[in-house]
Order: sequence, then C-alpha cells, then structure tokens
Amino acid sequence: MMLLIQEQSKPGRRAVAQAPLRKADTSDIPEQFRRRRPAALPEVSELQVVRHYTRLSQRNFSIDTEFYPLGSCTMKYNPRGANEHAMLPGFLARHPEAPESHSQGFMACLFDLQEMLKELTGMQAVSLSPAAGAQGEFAGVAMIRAYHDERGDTGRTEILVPDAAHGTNPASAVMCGYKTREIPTGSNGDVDVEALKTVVGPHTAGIMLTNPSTLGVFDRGILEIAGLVHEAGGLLYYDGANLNAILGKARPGDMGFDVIHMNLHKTFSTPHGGGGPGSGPVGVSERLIPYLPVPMVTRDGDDYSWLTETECPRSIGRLSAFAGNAGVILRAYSYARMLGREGMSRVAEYSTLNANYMLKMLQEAGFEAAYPQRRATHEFIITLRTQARERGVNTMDFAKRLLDYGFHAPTTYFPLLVPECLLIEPTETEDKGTLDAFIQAMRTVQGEVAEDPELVKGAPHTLPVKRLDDVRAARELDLAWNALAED
Amino acid sequence: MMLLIQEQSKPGRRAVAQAPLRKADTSDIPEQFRRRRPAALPEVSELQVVRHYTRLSQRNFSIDTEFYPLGSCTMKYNPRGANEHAMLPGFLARHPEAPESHSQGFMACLFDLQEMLKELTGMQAVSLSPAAGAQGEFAGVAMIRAYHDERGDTGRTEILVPDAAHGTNPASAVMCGYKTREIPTGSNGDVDVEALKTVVGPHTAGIMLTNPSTLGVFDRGILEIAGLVHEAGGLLYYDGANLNAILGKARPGDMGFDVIHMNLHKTFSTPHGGGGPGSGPVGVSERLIPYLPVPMVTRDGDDYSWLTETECPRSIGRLSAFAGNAGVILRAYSYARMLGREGMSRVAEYSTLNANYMLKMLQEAGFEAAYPQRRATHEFIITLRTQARERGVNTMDFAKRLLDYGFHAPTTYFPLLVPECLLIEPTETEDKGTLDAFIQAMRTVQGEVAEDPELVKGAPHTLPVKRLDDVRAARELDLAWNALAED
Amino acid sequence: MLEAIGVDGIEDLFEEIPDDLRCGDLESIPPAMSELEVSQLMGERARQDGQPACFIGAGAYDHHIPAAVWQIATRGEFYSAYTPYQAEASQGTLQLLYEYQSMMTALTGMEVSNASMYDGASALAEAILMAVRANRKSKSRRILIPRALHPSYRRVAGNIVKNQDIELVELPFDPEGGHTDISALEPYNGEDIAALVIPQPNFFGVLEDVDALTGWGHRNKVLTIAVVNPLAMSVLSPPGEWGGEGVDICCGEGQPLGAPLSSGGPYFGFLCCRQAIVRQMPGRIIGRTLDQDGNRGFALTLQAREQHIRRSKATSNICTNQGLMVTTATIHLALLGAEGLERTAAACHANTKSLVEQLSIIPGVSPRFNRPVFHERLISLPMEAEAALRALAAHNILGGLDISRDYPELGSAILTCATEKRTPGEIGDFVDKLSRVISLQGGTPCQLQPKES
Amino acid sequence: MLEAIGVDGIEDLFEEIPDDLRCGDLESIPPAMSELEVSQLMGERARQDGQPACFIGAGAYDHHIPAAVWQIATRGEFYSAYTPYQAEASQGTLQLLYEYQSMMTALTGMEVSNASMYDGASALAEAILMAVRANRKSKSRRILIPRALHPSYRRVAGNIVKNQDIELVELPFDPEGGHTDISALEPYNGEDIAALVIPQPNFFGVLEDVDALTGWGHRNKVLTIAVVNPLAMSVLSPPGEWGGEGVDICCGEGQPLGAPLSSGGPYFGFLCCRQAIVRQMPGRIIGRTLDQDGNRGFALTLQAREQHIRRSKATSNICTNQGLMVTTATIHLALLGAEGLERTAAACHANTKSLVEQLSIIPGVSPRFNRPVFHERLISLPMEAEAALRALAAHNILGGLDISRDYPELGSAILTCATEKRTPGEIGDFVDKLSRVISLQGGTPCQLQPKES
Ligand SMILES: Cc1ncc(COP(=O)(O)O)c(C=O)c1O
Ligand SMILES: Cc1ncc(COP(=O)(O)O)c(C=O)c1O
Repeated sequence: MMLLIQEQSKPGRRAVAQAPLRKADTSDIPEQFRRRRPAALPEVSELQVVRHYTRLSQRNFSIDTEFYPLGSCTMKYNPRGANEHAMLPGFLARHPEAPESHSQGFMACLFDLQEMLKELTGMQAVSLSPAAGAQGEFAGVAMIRAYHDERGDTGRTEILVPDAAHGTNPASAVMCGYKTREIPTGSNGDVDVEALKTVVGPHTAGIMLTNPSTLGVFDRGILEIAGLVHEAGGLLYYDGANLNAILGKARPGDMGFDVIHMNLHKTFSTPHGGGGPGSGPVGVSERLIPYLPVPMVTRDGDDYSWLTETECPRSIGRLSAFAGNAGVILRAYSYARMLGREGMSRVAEYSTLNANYMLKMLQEAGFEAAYPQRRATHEFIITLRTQARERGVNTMDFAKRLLDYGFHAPTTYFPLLVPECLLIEPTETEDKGTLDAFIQAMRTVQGEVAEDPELVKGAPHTLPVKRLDDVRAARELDLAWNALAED
Repeated sequence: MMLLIQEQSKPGRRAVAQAPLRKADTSDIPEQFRRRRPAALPEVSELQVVRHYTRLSQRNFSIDTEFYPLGSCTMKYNPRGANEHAMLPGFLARHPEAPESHSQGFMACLFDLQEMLKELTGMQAVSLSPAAGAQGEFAGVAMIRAYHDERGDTGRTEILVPDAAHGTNPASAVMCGYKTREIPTGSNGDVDVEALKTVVGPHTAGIMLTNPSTLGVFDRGILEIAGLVHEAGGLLYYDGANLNAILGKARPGDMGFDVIHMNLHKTFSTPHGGGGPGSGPVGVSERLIPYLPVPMVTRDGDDYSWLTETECPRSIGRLSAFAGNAGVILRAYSYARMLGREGMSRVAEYSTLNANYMLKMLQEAGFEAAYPQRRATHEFIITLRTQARERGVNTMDFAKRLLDYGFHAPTTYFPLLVPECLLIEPTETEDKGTLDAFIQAMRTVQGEVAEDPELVKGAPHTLPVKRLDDVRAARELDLAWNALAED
Repeated sequence: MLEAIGVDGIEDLFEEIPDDLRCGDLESIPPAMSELEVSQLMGERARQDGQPACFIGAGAYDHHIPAAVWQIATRGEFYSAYTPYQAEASQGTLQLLYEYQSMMTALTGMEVSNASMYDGASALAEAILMAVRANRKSKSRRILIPRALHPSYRRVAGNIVKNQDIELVELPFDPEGGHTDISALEPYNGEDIAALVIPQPNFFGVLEDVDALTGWGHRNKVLTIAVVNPLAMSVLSPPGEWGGEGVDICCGEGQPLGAPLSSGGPYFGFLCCRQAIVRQMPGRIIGRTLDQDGNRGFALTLQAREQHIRRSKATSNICTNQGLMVTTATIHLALLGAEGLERTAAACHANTKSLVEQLSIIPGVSPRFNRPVFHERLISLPMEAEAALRALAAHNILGGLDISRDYPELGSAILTCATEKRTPGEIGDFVDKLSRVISLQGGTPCQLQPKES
Repeated sequence: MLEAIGVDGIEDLFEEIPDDLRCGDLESIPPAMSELEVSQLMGERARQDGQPACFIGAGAYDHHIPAAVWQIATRGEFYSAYTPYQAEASQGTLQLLYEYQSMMTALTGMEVSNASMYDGASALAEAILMAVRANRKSKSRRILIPRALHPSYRRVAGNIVKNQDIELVELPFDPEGGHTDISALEPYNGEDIAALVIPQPNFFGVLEDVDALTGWGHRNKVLTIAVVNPLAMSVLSPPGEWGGEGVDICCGEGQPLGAPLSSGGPYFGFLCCRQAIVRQMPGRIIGRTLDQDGNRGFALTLQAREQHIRRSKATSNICTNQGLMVTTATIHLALLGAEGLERTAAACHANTKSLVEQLSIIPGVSPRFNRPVFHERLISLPMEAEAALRALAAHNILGGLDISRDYPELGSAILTCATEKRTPGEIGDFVDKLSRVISLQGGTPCQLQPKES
C-alpha cells in the first residue's frame, strides 16, 4: 500500500524553492474576506513529492509500458516529438488573449490543421474549439438544432441513435434539449434500415452514427441511411471516434454527413493523460458553416485572424473560455505533419491489418467473433458468452486476468448489445510480436477458464491491489481524505 | 525476462520520422572507404523503443523512487529545476567553440560557480574542467607533480594514502607516475599520526586525504598532519567526496590543504545518471594556481573571457577536448543559487543530524558501530562481523535482503579496513519517516538473520532477477549480443 | 499477416467500403515531414510570437510552475494512460485523483470534488445544470448571474444551458465598487430562482461580499454556485464557509495550479459540491475502497451518473476530461502546499498593487473601482484602450485586456495583473512605456510585429 | 531527533571539528533564490548567448536528437540512479548498458566495448595507456600520432600520458591531400613503437587510407588505435575491418549520438577493443550472466581491473563515467538504427558539400585539400580567418573554426561543417554574408553582440 501524499505531511515542511522566499504584504485585504485557517494541503518536501508521484506513476498501465487494446479508444503511440513541439516555450507562454500581432505563428498551426482536417473528412469547414469528443458532439447537435430553429422547423424534437452508439451520443443529444430514439442493429452488424424507416420522419432532427461503428464493421448501408434521413428533413451526425479505421480511405463528407466530430486524442494520437485532455474538432457541410463554434482561424494572404462571435453572429458560440485545448491541437498538428499525405492512409491500413490478423488468430484459437461473416475494421468484437454460461467466468473476470499477463484489457461490456463482449482495438502502432504475445495470453486465459475458473475469477493476482470492491466504493462513499477522520 | 532491444529487431522496421525522409547522395565517397554491410543495429519502431526503455527504467532503483543510503556517494535529491535550467535551449545549443561574444551568459554562470566554490572551500582559485572526481584527483596530483618538477624537486616519488582512502586515490596517483604508500588508521578512526611520521619525508610528494574520512569521522588531527607533511616538503590533497558533511561549517583551505577536488554530483546534487556524468572541479592554494587545468573563466569588468593554454602556459593543460561537463556544472550552479548562503550550512547540518540519528537508533537496535566512541559525520559504519561469524550471513547477503524491502543497500565492503561493513549515508534530503522505515527494515533483516538465515542468504527474492552469478559473468565473458550466436 | 488472414493485399481488407465512397489522394495534405523538420517549422512559429511581458490575466495567469510538475506528469505512465476504467491497472492515476479531490475540498472547504471538467467556463455551465437538477424546491429554470462575472463564462454557460431552456438573468454591478451589491438581489427576494452565481474575486479582481450573497441564497432557497480562483483560495475565505453554511456548488478554472498559459488550454475546470447533491455531479469521481484482501484501493465510483452507463439519463455527456492537467495540479499543489500558494498569491497581489500604484502616477490613469481587490485590477486610461495596448504590444508588452467590447459602460479601461513572475524591471518598463504612449498620444503609430525571442 | 541522539542542538554534532577550523558566514555567497528566480536568471543568460546558426563541427556536431531520447533518459529511474553496483536493483541500467555495448561493437566492428569514458579525447589517452600495457612485444613507450588528429585530442592525450613517460611522436600530413600518407610511416619501419593512432575522418574531415595504415601496424607489431566519428561509421568501413584484421583498439567521441552541443559536455567517450586485450580495458564493463534460477541477468564484470578493487594496480582511475549520456546514446541508436544513422550522415555530408560548393564560388575561397572528405571540410579564405568569423558572428552565423593557431602552416582557413539541421536558407545566408564580408574586407568592424533569441 502506498501512503497518500496527505498522510506523509508534517507541519511546517515545505519545498522551499517553489514559492517566493519572502512573504509579501497582503494586509490591504480586509479581514472579512480572508481565510481563517490555512487549507489542509500536504506539507512535504520536493523529494517526497517527486518520489511519491514517480512511484505512483509506476502503478499504472499505459501505452508507453503495455499493449492497450482498448476498443473504441484508439490507444496508439503518442509521438514524443509532438509533446516537445507543443511545449515549445513560445507556445506555452502565449496568453490566450494575446493580440493577433503576437499570435501569427500559433494561428498558422491552427489554420493548417483546420485545412488538413477538412480534406481528410471531406467537410467544408472545421472548428477546432471543442475540448473533447463529447463537447464536439454537443457542438454538432447544437448546430443541427440551430439550423432547424433558424428555419423555423421546430417540430423536430428527436435525435436517432443506434443501439451500438457510444453513451456520449444520447447524452449529448439530451444536453441539446432533444429526446433520443434508439435504432436497432441488424444481425449482420449494420444498422437495421427497415427499423430506421419506421421511426424517421418529421420529428427527426437528425441521426448520430459512427461508421465504422463500434461493432467493428463498416456500415454498408450508409448511403441508403443518409438518403432516408435527409429525405425526412433530418441531418446526419458522424461520431468520429472511429475515423482511424478509414483515414485516407473514405471520408464522412462523401458519405453524406452534415456534421462530424473528430477525436484528436484518438485518430491524431495525442495522449490520453489518464483521462484527458482531448480535443474534439467539428467539421460541417456547407449548410452548417454559419453555426460552427468560435473561435476559428481564418487567413487573408499571409495574415491570420480570429473568427469570433462578432464575425460569426449565427455561431452556436464559444464552448470554453478561450480557444479550446490548444496544446492538444498543437500535438495533433505535429502528428499530422509528420504523417503527411503518405502517412494518413497507412493509419487505416495497418490498424485494419492488425485487427483482422488478431481476429483471425483468435478465431482459430476458438474464440467466437460477434460478426464472423464480416471484415473487421480497426477493431472487432469477441463474445465470451459461451465461457460465461458454461464456466461461470464472465468477461470482467477474463479481462482482469489479462492484466496479470501484462496486457491492458480490451473494452468490456460495450457495445451493450453484444453479450459478454470484448471490443479489441490493436491500433496501427503495435508490431506483430506484441499482437502474437497478446493472442498467446488470450489462449492461456482461455485454458485457465477451462481448467481453473476460480483462478480467473480471482484475478488480478499480480497487480498492486487485488480485485477492488466497487459496490463498497459506491455505498460507503469516501471521496476525500480527511485528516480528522483518520486518527 | 525482458528481451533485448536487439532481440525485438525486424528487418526493415524503422522509426521513420527520426531520420531524413529522403536519402542524400554520398556517391562521391570512394568505394574503398565505404562500409560494406550495414551495422547490426536494432530495427524497431518508435513505440518499441519508448516502451522498451520505459519498462527497462522501471527495473532500476533510484533516488526518485527509493531511499538510497549509499555511503560515500551522497545520493541526495537532484532538484528537477536544475535539470530544467541546465537544459534551456540557449545552453543546449551553444557550441563549445562558440566565440566569447556568444558565450557571455554561459561564462557568467561558470565564473559565478568558480567564485562560490572558492569561498565554500577556502581555496584561492578553482577550475571546473575535470569531468569527475577521479579526473579531479588526477588533475590535483598532476599539479602537485608539476609544482615539484618546476622547482627541480624531482626526488619526490611517493604519494601517501590512508588505508581508508577511496580506490581512485591510489589509482590517480599512479596515473600521475607516483608510487603510493599506505598509512594505517588508528583505532579511533583518525589517521595514525605516529605511523605517518615514520613514512613522511624527502620522497613524499604529497598526501591524499578526505576529511571527514570515509570512515564517517572527522579527523581531529588534521592540523598536525598538515604540519608534518608540509614540513617534509609535501603537499596536501583533499578528496572532496565528503564535502557534504562540512559545507558551510569548515573549509579544507583552512585545514591546510593545497589542492582539493569536489564532486558536483555529490555535494552539489547533480544526478548520477546510472553512473555519470559527474564533475570534479579542483581548487588550489596560492602556490598551485599556475598549474590549474584549463579552460577557466575570468572576468574583467562585465566581460568574461577564457583562460586557456595561451594565458596559462604553466597549466597542466586540458583534460577533455572542450570545457568539461558543462551541463553538470550548470546543474550545480542552479543548485548552489537555490541553496544560497543560508542553504549551504543546512546541508551539513541535516545530513549530519540524519546520520547521527540513524546511527543512534541502529545502535539501540543492537547493531555494532565501527567507531562507537565517535560522532558520526554525514555517514557512519556498521559492522556485521558478529552476524557473519555466528550465522554465516555476510554483509552482501544482508544488503541484498534490504533490496527486498524497497531500500537500496548501503555501501558494502568499503572502506576495506572495517570487516563486514555497511557504510550508511542518509543525506540531508530524506525525512524522518523514511529513516525510520529503513531502521525498521534493518531490524527486520536482523531478525531474519537470527531466525531464518537461509532466507537472507537467498535474497533478493522480489526483484526482477534473483541473485546474479558474478563468477560466471567474469568467467564466461558475454559482453555483447551477437545475432549469429543466438540462434 | 495477410496470409494468415487469407487475403492478397491490404486493399482487400477495405472491400466492404462501397467503391464510390473510396476517396482519392488527399492531394492538399502536405507530404510527410521528419520530426526535425516539424520541430524547425513549429519552432520558428513559436519564436515568431515572441514572449512578450504579459500583464494580462482575465482568467489565465502566468504563474511559476515547478520544474518537477511537468517532468513527472509527462512520464509515460501518466501521459499515455487512458481513463482508469481498469482500476487495478490504474492505481497510480486513481490514487492521484483521490489526492486531488482531497486537495480541492481542502482548498475550497467543500465536501466533494469531481475529477475535473473541461475548463472553468464549461464547469460553470455544468454547475448550473447541476443546480437546476438539484434544486427540488425550485420549478423555475432561472439563474442569477452577475455582470461582474467573466464575460466568456457568461457566454459559455449561456451557449450550453440555453438548449435546456434555462435562463440566465444578469445582476448589475455597483458602478463605484465594481462588486455585485446585495441590493441588486432585492428584486428577486422571494422569487422562484434556481441558483445564484457568486464569483470571488470577480472579473474585475474586485472582492464580492460573498457572505451576504450566500446568505441571501440560503434565505431564499436559491442554490449558490461559487466561481473562484483556486490560487486566491489560499488567502480568501473558502466557499465552503461563505455565509456560515457555505455554498452548494463551487467551480472554477484550475489553470493557476500548474498549467502554462498555452494559448488557453488545456486547462481544467474544477467542480465541488455538498455531499448531499453528489449524485447530481457530472464527470468522474474517485472513491476509496478495499480490495479482496481488505487492502486500500481506489476506483471510479458513482458511475451510474455517467453517460457510459446511463446514456441519455446521465448527469452530463462528459467522458474524456482533463486528467493530465489534474495530474499537474496535484503535483503542483503538493509542491507548494498552503504556505507556498499563499506566498505566491501574496506576491501576485503585491506586484499588481505596486504596478497599479506606479501606473496611477501617470496623468489620467487611475484604478476604476474603489473596493478591495485581489491580484488583478481595472485601470482607466486617458486614451483609447485598444490603441494604448497596441502601442505597448509593439514594445513587447501585453499591458492587459481591453474590456470595452464587453463593458462599454466602463469607458476606456484595461484589466491588468502582474503575477509573481513579473519582475520590477518589467513593471517599470510597462509604466515607462505606457506613460510615453499616453504623452505621445496622437503621434505616429508604432510597428506591430513582436520581437523574436 | 536531537533528543534521540542525546544532544541539545545541531551544533553539538560538529563538536569534533576543532574550533579554529570552523568557518564564518560565507558572506560572499549570494543569498538563496527561489526556483523561479534562478530560472529567470539562467533563462536570461541562456538567451543572451543567442542561438546562432552553427557551422562549427570540429569534434562536436549539431545533430537532431529525437524528442523521445531525453524525455526517457530524464526519467528518475535512469537520471537519479547510481552506478549499478547492486546488480539486482539495477537491471534497467545494466541491460541498457549491455545493449549499448552491443550497438557499439556492431557499429565499430570490434569485439568488446566498455560502458563509456569521459569524452573522446580522454578515451584516446586511456586507449594509449591501454595499448602500452597490452603491447607486450614493445618495450618503448612511443606512440605515433598524426598531426591531422584533432589538436585537443593530441593535447589531452599528451597531458595525461606524459606522467607515465609515454612519448607521442607526431606524423605529418600530406600538404595537398590533408591525409596521413603511408610514406610518413616509413621512418618508423622496424622501430620499436607501441601504437599507432589512426583517425577517420581526420580533423580536417579528410578520409585516411585506413587499410594501409592499419596494415602497416600489423606488419610492424604496432598496436593500432582508431579514433572515429561514430555517425560516420554508418557510411565508412568500421575499424574492426580495417586492413583485414581490424584495429586493436577503437575510441571516439559519442556526442553525435544523442548529446546536445551543450558547450562541450557532458558527452561521452567510447572505447572498444579486441576481446584478447579486454583485461587491459579501463572503465566499467557489463556482462551477461544468470541468476540463481537460471534466468538471464546483467552485472558489472571484470571488476578486478577497476580502482575500487585493484586500487593502485587498476587499469585506470576512472570511477564515475558518463552513464546518462550512454543512456541517451542507446535510445538514440535504437531510434535511428543503421538506416537512420546513414541517412543522417548522408544528409550532413550532402549539406556540407552543397555549402562548400556555394562558398567556392566566392573569389578566393576554396577547399584546402583535394582528397575525399566526410561531412566536414577545410576552406581557405582570402582574408584573415578570425576577422571573417568575427564578422559572420555579428550576423549570428558561426562559420566554422579558425585553425590558424593549431596549424599556422595552413594559412587562413576555417574548418566548416553543415549538419542535417542546417537549412538551405541558413546555408544561403552564410554564403551571402561571407561573400559580403570578403568583398567589404577592410571596411569598418561590425557590432559583436549576438542577437537574443
Ligand atoms: C465511439 C465514441 N464516441 C464518442 C466518444 C467520446 O469522446 P470523448 O471521450 O473525447 O468525449 C468516445 C470516447 O470514448 C467514443 O469511443
Ligand atoms: C571518497 C571518494 N573519492 C573519490 C571518488 C571518485 O569520484 P568520481 O566517481 O566522481 O570519479 C568517490 C566516488 O565514489 C568517492 O566516494
């Protein structure tokens, strides 16, 4: 067990060099506004802090240390160069309200990236400002709403969402004031077009899709779906979380989508940082351009300038105080430039190759594919329903046991419609040796399920903690350390 | 087991972005000069490299992760700020042959540090150029030789070295063409002055001492020793590896030393980097100034300039192609400025406090101090001779078992004159909680020695490898991976 | 591998994509560059923007960040990990987040903190949505929001919450004091209001009568939402104690805790609340629990609030948050501690005071409001603010923010701030240059390119 | 703690130091500064030196270093570890060093590598000492050393080995070719010589007839010591193959493999040899071995050569070496591989060629030697080299190294080099400025301060 940093605190101890050595006078701030007791923050030395967080970090799995085939999350390698470039002193020091005269270099990067994303997605304009995928979804749906509202088309109250959709899709629709309606998936993994026909209509504001879907297949009926929805007056939203699979191969704009978000922290390889930050740029077709969130960058000759509420009065406005996650955007820009034209389609090619190879090898090892008749995209689904039924070992157990073999578990129990599923996404940056080692671990655990199911149910066995009690965590809420409660 | 990076190689694989994308023409280099087959370097992706070395790093103990009470090595915290400051782009980009016009900022740092080190050691001039302690020793002894040689005093062929001295001391003396002669230590830990009297004389070129000595005591007879050696026409060399113990409290210059080296990677807290780089500046008394190694920095008004062979024709010359380990020097400079006047004596105070506290607590736990009647300096010696004799558990076993408890072992079997010794140096940057945890681990292992000596003799048990076979390593030499030999 | 799959070429793997959807060559995408080439390109662009002396605050502050913060946060194990869904393989991130939550509750005096929102402004939007859900007593969807709150925060909150038919009602500020006088609330006594937003300090740096405002909320069954600068919390009384009982929700911008200015992001929003309404909280929350052996461990908890479980019924759509920035904030807070934060805050406050005093000697320049401030101040100028700032920028000084677009009623004024990083030399230079600019007013315009640095 | 020790105050712990040895207040040491203040001070100084376009090589080269190199090397586990004495707790460093040794032997074609020396120059000194010990056939302590070897290397080697009465005998270079012609060795045929030093490329960038020189050594029972640029080894034939049998010892400067210019250090010296003489090798060597369970592991080996065991009989006094730089070199080499190194080397070579071609158009400017070169070249100027370089420096261009102090016989000439980092723009600028300087020759001197950057 590692102590909390708070538990290492001793009154009066400090990392002296980290604050001004002399305390300035603040006596002009009247007593009534002042804090009475200092906050109970840790009092520790710099060595204690460095050692504590260095050691804590070692209690994580990460791309830099383990294979991380977390489906839908595109855990590919985050180039270290991008980190260096985004953290160049000039970029770090730039205040978000710096005048354009002192921002041309930064703005040039943003503009270039906007242009590249337009081309890659086949959309007509891009705004980089959303802070993550979900905020991109919000922006996208808000634009759909603004579009209908401006046309006085206010009867459209529903957003259609396939049952395979990511949870953020319906949640974003609701945040924009819509009701959601679920569309079932056909047995082949594509959206059930007949079912769609029965619900699409004058109430339909739009549909949110990802293609390839989170089922790991490319929806072959996409043009028909687009036709149906457009005909009914709705718009099409593309959840770009799976863009990795088709980069340089096919473009959402060509499929008929009106608005799309991208996850720079997936497709463009910016780090996930243990939960963020991300960046969720949105791209739109012609008719939604006026509504794009601000700020954006435009160019006139060699001069870059901001597009804000003033220049874009019909915009859905800004969604963060400044320009979004600039540092993430710069990392994505660096990545995109290193990849370049040639590199983009390699992304789709190798991620798809890796996924299909793994699917095939796992099938040969006796695992059941959710959609065996389909080509895998950059990810695919294995269902463990047989093991679960026959041996009482569920997907969570299986996943935890993989951790013991030094592999991060694939995504479990998502998408919801496939029982006992593992959504596996190897990404293009992994080599065959790693894929083979993972396949071997899958086989080994499969063997253990047959021979010693309790071993698997008790996993993990080799990590800093054993299986954690989630129920207790939720029932006996302990969300913050409290000095007094401890002793 | 972790594969070697070479074992992960696959023909044709590359970290593409790390080299020019197009291969330039070199056909003007005639065939006779050209390499025939490419070198068998690993062919791996950037992810493979990052993951491999990240994971390898986790197989190390280090100050940033463990308590590291390695006596004589002063493993104190290396401030992260110093790393940042030394790696400022302007410093990194400076070519060693850049003209003085483009070097004033860098040279100002060197000059300031020279001045600070002079003041801290009580010497008359300092050269920063030696690359480590041992090169500082070489420089120091070479200056002693140059001094005698210039005076035509060529009968001085011996350097006296106490038996407690670090191995570099005699080795450095020999590299300067001297014979060495060992001086025994008295039972109280001080140099045996009577023995010294019998050997010092017209053959004596000088004596190499460290005070406090590596026995963890301050030699109280230092002034008498200095008198004896100087009277005999010899000079005094101070090995500054233990300067940490007396920083701001006492100065080698005041003790009568003629030349001294410092270990910036110890006393001035620059990182050890898994074996280096270090920096071993030398300071001298008046009479040795002309011989200091070049380059050095001098100041005239606001202008800094280099002192080289041209300005210092009697110098022992340069010992590295350029100016020594500049980056280490900058780290030390940053550290020294953060500490400042106030901080210097705190170094001695807290390192001495920590050492004496640990010595006391370990004595209470039943450990035998090598010099129980003496005050510890910043380090002290425990001898395990009783355990070794009675239980057959030697110091190496004991040390290995400490690793299992998450503590780096103290220095073992040095100094050579104390049997079965542990030289323990906690340093001033550790807190009492860590010291107490280490003391507890010492107690625990002590208990194990009594109850289950085999457990201790088989240690370590929890590290990536078990006890390694050193004999095999030396006998069946395998010093480089060879693709052909492997399969 | 192709052989194992049973195809002839990689292109076969894309056979399910209809031919007419296959795109061409992406000709307008520039060709690949090496890492060196990109570093030269971006290095040049970063240099091009100079590193002017920055006296702008307005929600993003140029503070010292200990070197250890980013050196540790960019360790691969933090930098390249995902959201800690697999708790046992993510104890590093999870324990750190629990420590973070503990630090934020200590700093704000609140009971509960989540693990971050995108930024301060969107955190406010979420706080408002949360308050509307939590305030069972109120049927209205009306929120009182001071005009003295950061204009972008008001905009962002509006842009987000308006989709759920929530109305933001503006409270005026006192023209002399710059604060939200309690009298501004009188019209709403007894009205059905869901929540009241209280900034501290407000956009102008002015200190609000937080106890009185919070008390009003309590008396009127209006939930209170504090928007605070976390650094200021080391000096100012924490929202958890305002008006005796404290506010219900507290949010703000975490940037001052270890995030570089970085053009506005990534920063992070923090969000704290009373434990009683934790089930209305959006975003990730980490809980302490036990493992099978009874040892302490940490895990995501109350996930039933979140989109990946609750989908359309979730408290928010947020998924990816600002984890790495929280990592830096946690390390930053551990390194500074309460004493270090307070020294930093005091140094900023004193620097700004010194700047304002020196500026005020210039004829026509004076502080705009007469109430106590913290660490930032509005300054009236005897010339057009934009022109003054432009002239200063030509000298590589960013003198502050021109507030005329957002507050035309305040005349020509700039919001200015000198953090602990501004040296006496830089402050003196600012004062000199501004006084020259003002005395030359009407002269020829200066050149506007930044100096390279 | 004081109580536990049984003293009243910390000062009591220093009671054994005689009173008259206690020092005073160290008044001339400046007071403490915060990390921020030091970063401002050093930041200013680093900026003050500018970042001129660097066309100096002469033993230290401005190459691209992949970002991953230092981001990983500065991980605490590498950065803050000691020499791996406790092998079981240091497998990270030890395996890395074994990999490094394997890479260096692959690159040089030698059998054995140690784990580093201080730098290239001191590595040569140690190589000479090693050769004198290893050459049992020779009784002389004479070493043949080409004048075309880096002057600092000759000096450093001389300064170190002269204490052991070793004599360095200079071999002239060919005045037209700049190489060490085999005829220069004729006087020593059959003489008792301990070793011959062979640089490749030599200081002038000129390629030596390494096969012929090595062959001479073999025929005359003279040990051969190669001094090579490791980057060049990706293109040029490796010392392990020279003259058929290869050299006995090979050393050089490791800086081109991941070390920034950094004012000359820390870099690292590499040192390789035949396995037959490994017991004469100075410095740390890592060996592969097995643990108690028969698993592979790595440990320091042949420690009986070293000072901590053998004391006055050690092969060298070296203790601390350049571990961290070897860490960076290993990561660097793994990232580049043979192909990446070769592309880098080729790019430098081509850049320098292009630079020299363009410079040669300027009247009076021409390459000094007529033999093949690699990646660096001596250029004759029609004016005093120092003045030309000074004038270029005023334009923030470091045009090369003035060699007149070390080689007065070569007239006014500069050693120049354009690595892969020099852009066509920078090269063009150099050419322009030099041609202006030369044509203005005799005009007024330029201002000499660097531009801030
Ligand atoms: C399919 C899909 N859509 C949307 C999202 C939401 O993106 P973000 O986490 O950046 O908000 C995710 C993220 O996991 C996803 O996998
Ligand atoms: C007492 C003593 N002297 C000299 C040295 C040699 O210093 P370096 O390793 O820097 O060469 C050491 C290093 O361990 C030492 O402990």
